[in-house]
Amino acid sequence: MNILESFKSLWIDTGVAGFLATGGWGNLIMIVVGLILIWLAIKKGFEPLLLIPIGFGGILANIPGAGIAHEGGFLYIIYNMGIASGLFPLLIFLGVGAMTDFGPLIANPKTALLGGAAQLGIFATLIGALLLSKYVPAIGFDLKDAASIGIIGGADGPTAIFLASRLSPDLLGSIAVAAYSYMALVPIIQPPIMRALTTPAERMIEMKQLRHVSKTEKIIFPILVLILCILLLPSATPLIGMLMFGNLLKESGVVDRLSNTAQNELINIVTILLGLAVGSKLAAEKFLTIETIGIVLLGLAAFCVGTAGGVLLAKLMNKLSKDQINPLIGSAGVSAVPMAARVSNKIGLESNPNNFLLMHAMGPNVAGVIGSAVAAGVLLALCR
Amino acid sequence: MNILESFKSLWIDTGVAGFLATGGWGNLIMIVVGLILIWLAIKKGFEPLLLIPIGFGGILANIPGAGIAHEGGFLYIIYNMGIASGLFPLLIFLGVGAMTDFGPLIANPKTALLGGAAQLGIFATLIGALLLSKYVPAIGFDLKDAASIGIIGGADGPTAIFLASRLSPDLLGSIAVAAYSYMALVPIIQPPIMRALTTPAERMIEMKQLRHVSKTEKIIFPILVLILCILLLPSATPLIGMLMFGNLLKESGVVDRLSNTAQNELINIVTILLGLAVGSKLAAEKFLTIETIGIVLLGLAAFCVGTAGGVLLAKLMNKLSKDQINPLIGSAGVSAVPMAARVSNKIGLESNPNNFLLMHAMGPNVAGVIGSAVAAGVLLALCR
Amino acid sequence: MNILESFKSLWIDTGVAGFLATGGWGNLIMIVVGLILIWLAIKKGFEPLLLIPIGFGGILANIPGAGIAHEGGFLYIIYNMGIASGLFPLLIFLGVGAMTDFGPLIANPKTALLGGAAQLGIFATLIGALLLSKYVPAIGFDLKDAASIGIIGGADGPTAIFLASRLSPDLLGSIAVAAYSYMALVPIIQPPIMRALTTPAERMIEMKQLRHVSKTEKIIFPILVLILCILLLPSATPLIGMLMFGNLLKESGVVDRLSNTAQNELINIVTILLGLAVGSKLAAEKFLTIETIGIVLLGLAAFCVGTAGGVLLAKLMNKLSKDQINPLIGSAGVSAVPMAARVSNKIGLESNPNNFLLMHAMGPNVAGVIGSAVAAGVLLALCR
Amino acid sequence: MTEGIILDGLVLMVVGMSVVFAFLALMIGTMNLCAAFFIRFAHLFPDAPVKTAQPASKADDCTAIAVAIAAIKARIG
Amino acid sequence: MTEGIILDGLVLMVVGMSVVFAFLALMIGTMNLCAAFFIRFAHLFPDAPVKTAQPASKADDCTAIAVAIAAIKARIG
Amino acid sequence: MTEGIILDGLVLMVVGMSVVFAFLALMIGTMNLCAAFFIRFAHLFPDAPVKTAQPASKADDCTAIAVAIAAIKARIG
Ligand code: NA
Ligand code: NA
Ligand code: NA
Repeated sequence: MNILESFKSLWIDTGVAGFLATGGWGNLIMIVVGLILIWLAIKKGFEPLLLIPIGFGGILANIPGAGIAHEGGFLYIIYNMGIASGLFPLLIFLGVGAMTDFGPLIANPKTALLGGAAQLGIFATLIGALLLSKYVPAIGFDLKDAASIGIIGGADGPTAIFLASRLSPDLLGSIAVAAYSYMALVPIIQPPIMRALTTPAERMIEMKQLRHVSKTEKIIFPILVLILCILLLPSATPLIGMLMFGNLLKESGVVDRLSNTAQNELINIVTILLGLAVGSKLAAEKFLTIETIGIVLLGLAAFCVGTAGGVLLAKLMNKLSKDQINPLIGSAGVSAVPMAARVSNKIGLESNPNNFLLMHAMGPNVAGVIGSAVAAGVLLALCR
Repeated sequence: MNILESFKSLWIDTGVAGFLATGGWGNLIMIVVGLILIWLAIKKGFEPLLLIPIGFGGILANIPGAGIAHEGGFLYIIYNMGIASGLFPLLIFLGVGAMTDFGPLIANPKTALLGGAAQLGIFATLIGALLLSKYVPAIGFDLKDAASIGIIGGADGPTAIFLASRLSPDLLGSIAVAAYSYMALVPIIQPPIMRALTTPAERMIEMKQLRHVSKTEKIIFPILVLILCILLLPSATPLIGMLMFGNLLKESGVVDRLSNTAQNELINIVTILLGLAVGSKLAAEKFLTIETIGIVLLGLAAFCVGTAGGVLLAKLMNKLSKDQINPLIGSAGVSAVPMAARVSNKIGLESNPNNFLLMHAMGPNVAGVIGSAVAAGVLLALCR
Repeated sequence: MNILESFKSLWIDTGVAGFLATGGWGNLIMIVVGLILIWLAIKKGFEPLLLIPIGFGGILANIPGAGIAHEGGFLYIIYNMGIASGLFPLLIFLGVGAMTDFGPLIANPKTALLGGAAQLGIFATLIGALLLSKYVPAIGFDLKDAASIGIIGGADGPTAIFLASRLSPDLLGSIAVAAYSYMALVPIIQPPIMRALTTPAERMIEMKQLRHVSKTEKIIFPILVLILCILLLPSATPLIGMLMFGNLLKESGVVDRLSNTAQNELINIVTILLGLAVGSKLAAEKFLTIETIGIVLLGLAAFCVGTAGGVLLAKLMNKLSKDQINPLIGSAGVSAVPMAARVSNKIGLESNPNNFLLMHAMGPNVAGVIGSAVAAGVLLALCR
Repeated sequence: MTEGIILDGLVLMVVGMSVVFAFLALMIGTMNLCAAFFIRFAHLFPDAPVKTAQPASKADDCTAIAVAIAAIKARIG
Repeated sequence: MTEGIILDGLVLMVVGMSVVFAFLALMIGTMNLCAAFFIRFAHLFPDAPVKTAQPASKADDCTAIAVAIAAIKARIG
Repeated sequence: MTEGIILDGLVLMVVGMSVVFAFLALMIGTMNLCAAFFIRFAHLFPDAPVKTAQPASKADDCTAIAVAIAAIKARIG
């Protein structure tokens, strides 16, 4: 060992040298991408709880020579421990279940259908992905990739991560980033579509007050949904099961210490690790491709189609059902809880200042979470 | 892929089809069992912190085709991570230690013997299990199984799970369920036995006020117990060690942030995962057997014998010792902290409205935890 | 199985028999060492958050026959899960980052150099270790061992544990114990050196009020340091990266729930497990050697040299720079946050009762953390 | 073959949306049954929060220390 | 052989209960020694909660920021 | 050879300390640039805590229940 040699070997290991080496520019760009995600999260409030860890993980994963995301690196270990195993998204669903109040859905069950219509975005996007890979030579998505891209339309982070980690882990990074970014953009994406598809008269519809829901009904609901899922679609039971387990912890009222931990410390710890691990999938060679552009465009389409699907079914239901339904609550079916429901409320207030749709929109909103988990179950069952 | 085929393959995967397939009825029954456990936990207050997760885990583990408890399934992963490794029960013991105040035991050491006598239930039940498997053809418990069943008499969840996971993991599910259910039933099981074995005069005995215990004594106690355990029974040191480590964190007074985390977030997180993992051992083929009925009956016997053992030794000690001992505190020796101590207090108040035995019963109560850990150590050392 | 045999086999397994067996005395001594560490932590306030778990882990690891620290034992499992993988020290750095306020450093950047000078202790000690192993026959440190011993001079727990676990895991126990013990002894080790190297006049120097640091600067700082580390020294990015990730969570102000969890529950859970796992490396055969005495002496030297380095550079800078620098803040460069900064403040108050150096000393203090992480990166890069 | 895969996509869409709607429709049905039942027999389900054994029996605790200990196993076991 | 296993059970009972009682008896003995010692020398152990270095040295903290930072390494290292 | 290793130590010291100082010097440099920039354009960076979308939009929440739900996915999912 001598001084010059040592400096030289350190120089070879530096990021500067790494970025100048072949392929290094890719890492450099990915680090910039990570910084942009962090900036969007902090300055624009884009889902900061996820995009800050994802962005930071993306930066760490692209440090030349550090190998943080390669075998033996700590992000590689966290990824295998929590995402390859499926544990992290399921634990987040546990916490989400413990935070969710299904009351508005129980009070007005039929609005659940809107949470179904909005899943149209998933399958339309799936077909879109297949068409893209047929007509764009640079893009080659197989059925699994297409399914993983489609799930962006579910507008539900854990579901998207769970499905993508099973069907096409290589796309996980870009899919998760697209999903969370568009969730943050819901207040910008949805309103024009909602206005275009509804008449001023429809937007002014006031809905009748939701009935009171008893504690017992709230306790029975998660069990009921789980049983249905067991009977019809076992492939969706990990997701639906953990969501309903969390909700049962909350509604049972006898295990508050578990419910509180599930919706606070546990979900926070898992979010930090999940975000870093998702970011570790932002490898330059996977991300800096035409395919990523395809994913970004398809993801946007997914949100738009989902929104339209929800609104159109709401219009139809309004025609058919005896008590009126304001079509604006249809868009909340895409999930993106509670942002989408807030958007419905906001647009509703524009055309009728004392028409509060929030509670009515929460029904389709939470139904959308169930709907996308069911869609994920179908895709898991048929694309494996 | 075509529509009919797809529907058919989905149909084949449904729970309905699964339950109708050979052996499917077993899963169906186990799901009902899980629902009953959840109902007992919520409506009857049976140890909800454990029985809700265990019941839910049992349901998830018995979903046909989902394979949640089989290799690759998330409950399988959690089980291996936390129970096969022994970590979860030990971390719960850490939290329990951080919650336990050994003051009443330190103030009146000789009551520790009652926590020993109550362990008679463990060994009597062990023999009972062997006799059953000798005379009932359908039952075939070997020595390890018998030991694991006996430990139900320890009336201590983590100890039972730790031992059973080491000696006979297949019985873990039913053993844990029996242990926690009977712990919840302590207020119903113990009183008749206590009344039958004591005279009205004995039940009225008032005990003299416990002396003050200094902070230093409380700090030295866990270290002292650990040293004893090291000298006499290393096989019990994982359990006793973690219990006393937790207690030292609490009593030292200088690491409150660790002590608080151990007795709150950490134990809550581990409880959720432990419960689900224990439930994953409620596999139909293991649970729906005559042996389970045997375990249930033996578990009840274990609690009864343990209670009797404690009360009888208390009567004897009352005869021999100079300052009086109310035999009702003997039953608290089974552990089941703090339920058993409360029962002693309650029965005491019945026959003497201003005779508060709670603090006196806490001594044998916490000694019972140590006693059953020691018994587990002996069984681990000799049944391996 | 018969009674005598059983008692005999239990006797053979007892700790008493184990201590009397060949090599047993070593375990006995290590258990006493563990007890001493616990006593120092509780009675003398020596870094109790780390030394209680480490001491307790050391005791558990040395129980004859229990094999708690050998393959299959739970401390073995925790060690591999968290320290062999590098996760635990990195998660602690995450929490430390979320607790650290770099404001004082940002307000007076040049004081960062003092955090560099203090790292002299690391490299001087490294050479000392090599000299020792050359001239003391009983001591045989190779370059990796020497580097791991040197890092004690970093006065930074997670960095020391991270480096030692990579370069020489066998010395991890003694290195961690030495590092934390001397950190606790900073108020005794540093003052004489500081007084010896400074004139009364210098000690009375008052420094000008630090400027206000804006929120935006605090958000940019962690990103800026990470980028520098990426460009210059990727081998240090796991440590620096997690430290700065934690700090970004804190300063961003938009993810308080993650920041709070990182600096409370998460760091507490990891501290408990990390301490036990580090203690599991206090194996008699590794610890009871002349080498350990060497490590203890070298560790002390490391702290002294580091302190001197910081103070001397501070004197020099005071001569050169336009606005005065009180040399007492130089000693804070060894990190040992915030103890070392408090010592600077205390000594300053002795010679000038209204001269509060604390804030001025926090700059070099936190820079010392960065400095030792950088030094660790160099050692990782060149000693592998 | 690429034809085939597009068809697969269409199949997935038809099957997937049908399953989603079937699931939600059944969910709505059972929820309505439930609701009907609960509205009919509301009086049987007083809305008081469900109690566990331990808070109940907490009544007979009489010292601060007891409360502290009450946290133990009854909570965790 | 099944005879044998029942005997094994009896052996376990005798050995197990003896160890349990031996353990607890020794525990009681040492606890009584402790107690005797502490009651004898109670005055040497004032019951004031044990102090760590840092709360002590917190005295010389003078700004809110310092307190915040004080949380760091002194706590964790 | 042992000579060699001692030399290695010296090399490490020279290289190590240089890198440490180089790193910190560059850090100081960039920090000073930053500072200069921020002091120059301080008015552009009001020190108000950065806001996220959701607390902002919380404005249009009108029922307690909404606040409860607001915790969900906007936070995590
Ligand atoms: Na959805
Ligand atoms: Na017991
Ligand atoms: Na340092």
